[in-house]
Amino acid sequence: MIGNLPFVACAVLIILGLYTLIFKRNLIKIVIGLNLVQCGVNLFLITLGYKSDSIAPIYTMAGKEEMVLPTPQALTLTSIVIGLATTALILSFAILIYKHYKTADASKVRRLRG
Amino acid sequence: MIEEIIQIVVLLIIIVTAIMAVSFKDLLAAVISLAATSLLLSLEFYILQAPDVAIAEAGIGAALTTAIFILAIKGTVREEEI
Amino acid sequence: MKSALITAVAAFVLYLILTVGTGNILLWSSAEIIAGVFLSIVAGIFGRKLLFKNEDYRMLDPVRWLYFIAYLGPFLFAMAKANIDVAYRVITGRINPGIVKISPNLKTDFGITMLGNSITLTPGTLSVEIDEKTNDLYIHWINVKHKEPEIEEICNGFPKWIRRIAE
Amino acid sequence: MKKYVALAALLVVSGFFLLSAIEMHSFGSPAEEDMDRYFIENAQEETSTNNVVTSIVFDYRGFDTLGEATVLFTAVVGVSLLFRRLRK
Amino acid sequence: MMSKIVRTITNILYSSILIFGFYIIMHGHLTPGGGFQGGAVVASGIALVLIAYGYDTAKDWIKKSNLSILESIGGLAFIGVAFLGIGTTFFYNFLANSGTLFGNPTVIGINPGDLNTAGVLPLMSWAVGLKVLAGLGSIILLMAYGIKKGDEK
Amino acid sequence: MIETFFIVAIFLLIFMIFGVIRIVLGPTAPDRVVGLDTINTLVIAVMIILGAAYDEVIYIDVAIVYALLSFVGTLYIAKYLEGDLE
Amino acid sequence: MIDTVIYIFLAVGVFFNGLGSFGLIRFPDVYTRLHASTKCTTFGSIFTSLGVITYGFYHWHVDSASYGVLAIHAFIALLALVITNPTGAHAIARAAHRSGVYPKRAVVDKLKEKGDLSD
Repeated sequence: MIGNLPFVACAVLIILGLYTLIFKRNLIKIVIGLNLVQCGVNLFLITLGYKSDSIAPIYTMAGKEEMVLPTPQALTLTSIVIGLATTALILSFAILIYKHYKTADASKVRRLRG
Repeated sequence: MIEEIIQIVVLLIIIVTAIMAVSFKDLLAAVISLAATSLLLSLEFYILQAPDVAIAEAGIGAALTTAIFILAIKGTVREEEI
Repeated sequence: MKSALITAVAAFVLYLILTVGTGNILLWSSAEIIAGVFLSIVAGIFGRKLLFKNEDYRMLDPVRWLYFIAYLGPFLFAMAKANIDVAYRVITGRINPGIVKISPNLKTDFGITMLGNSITLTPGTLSVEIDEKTNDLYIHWINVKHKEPEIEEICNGFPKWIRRIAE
Repeated sequence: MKKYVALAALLVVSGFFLLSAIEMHSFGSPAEEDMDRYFIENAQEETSTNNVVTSIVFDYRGFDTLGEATVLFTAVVGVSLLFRRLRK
Repeated sequence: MMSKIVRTITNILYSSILIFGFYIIMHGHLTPGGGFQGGAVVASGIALVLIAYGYDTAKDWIKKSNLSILESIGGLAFIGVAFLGIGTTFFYNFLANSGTLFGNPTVIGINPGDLNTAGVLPLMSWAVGLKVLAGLGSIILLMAYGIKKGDEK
Repeated sequence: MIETFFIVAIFLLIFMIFGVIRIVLGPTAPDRVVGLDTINTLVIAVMIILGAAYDEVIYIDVAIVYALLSFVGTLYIAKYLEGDLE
Repeated sequence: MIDTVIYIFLAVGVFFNGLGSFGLIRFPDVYTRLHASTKCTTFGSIFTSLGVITYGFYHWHVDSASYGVLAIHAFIALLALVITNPTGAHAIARAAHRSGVYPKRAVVDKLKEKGDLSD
């Protein structure tokens, strides 16, 4: 019934992020697009390792059952923290650019440079 | 079967809020939509049997990402000038 | 020093509740208890300036906690009444809103916080603004009967309870 | 003109994304890797850890975490240097 | 500075958030959690204090210099523990199942209560937890500082 | 019993759609924040329910983290709306 | 017997949650929407969580000890929810009034008459 809907959702999130990155010119909006791409990638990694009718990769009960694949989860864990750190760095650049040029529009900033 | 219905609803809400985050001209509204997206993304991780990632996304997506974006909007402008 | 110690004890109680059912010393294992003592001392040192900011230790009296538990009864009853009231208003759409002012004459921060949150959760009222100096509350009332209301009309007798608990 | 080229490129890329999402292996039955099976079967005995994800993050693939720590440190230093100009 | 109700609730919640974050770091090898998650939770607590009291008051309670020292300690401890296992390989878990410190085998179950397990994993978890909480907390304090300085000009 | 928990979760998710509608429609920014706050509460309720449905104790920790931290974001947005964020 | 109690708790919780979400659509302005959403969803979440807590304690008695941990952790989550939710509502209402959104169809507005309150 569900088919490949989760993969399609990841693709839609990444496409929305790419659209924002290409066509929007506000700096904060560009960072929002970057964040959406990151959300899509995280969801894709988790979805890739999901196995139906299985439990989380934590040994709690005595009997061993099927577990979902643990490696994508470990990669996603580092990816989330890195994403927050880079987002903060880019937003700091945006604040400084606004203070310097008095505009948050990327194309205007490019024009003012020369 | 029932779990699949839950996943379908959650994924549809995620896509709707992501579209809203892209299309709002008011950046504050876009950030609110982004917060809702990451909120429901955490629920989706929870359903996909990844509680570790769900805790990380809950702590970072719910509180810190919203906080950093709000601080950045305060440092720049609220309206998207197009 | 005293505030750090009390904060550490509160944190230790929370830690014990979180790790219940792990071993044999009552309900906890020895490793959990040792780790809990260390961690709650650290939490007490870092959180000491916040929990007892005004050096006000009157909430340590156990009688006040008994009153607090007894207060939950009328509070839950008022909360159920509130929800039926809101149900009526959601279905009929009959509202008559306004923002009114009351002066509950509570002195402590904890008391006014408890009153504000209780008011938010009970019938037809929502605390909007608080006057920092005189502790007056400005309340959004969904069904205004008088423009200068009595305290009893809004608070269901909560201030009496809270005066016993927090003052 | 430039805009239309960008739009066409976006459409092509999104078409690829959607096609590969549909043609992916079906949801809920991943291709089993030897590495994952090894982690699930041996992590509990080798590192005496109940949580397999933690054992991968801090033990089997510790270099990833080292890189992550480096990136975090760089980001903090970057933010700190950017705002130090304002102190004056 | 927000209203008195928000400030009082912050006072109550801050120590709870601290001890809960420490609980998550401590039990990272038994239940869901670990260094990243607990560090993020404690950093959110710092963000809560910052928003409730404003930058001027919060910077007296949470010193940025202390946070940078914590971050350095975390990073050095992480690399140091990794170097200790270099007799076999970098990042070798030399304490697991050795019978000494952190050397007991883990019992399968929900939080079995024996914390003296899992080898170097708890040490690394604490190192990464300190690093993440100090890093994210100082990022948010620095951004608040940048906004404030920008308004004065 | 387990089936009942799943059905309750589906109901709560459907109510979440109302919150999303409020985020989409809301004429002013405070309306949108109200929608976000409602979604927060419902997500916590769904997490507790699903934790019981999967019979996994460890999952409830996620709900505790969310309940403690979800209002930090709300507070930031509220303080921005007040206009004196420093 | 105990199943009936849990069903009743869950049904009451779902009813009030639905009512709160429906009021979010139906009411005209921010403050009345806050009334609906805060009161009803908090009350409904209390009841759904009470269902889970009852389930946990009952199975603690019958089956195994891990269900008791489930009940206790659910109780802590519920406590945090009850503490934080009205505070968030208060912050939103205050921010809305300060940002110039006044209640619609109001008979009286003492706060607007008083003017700006300085901290």
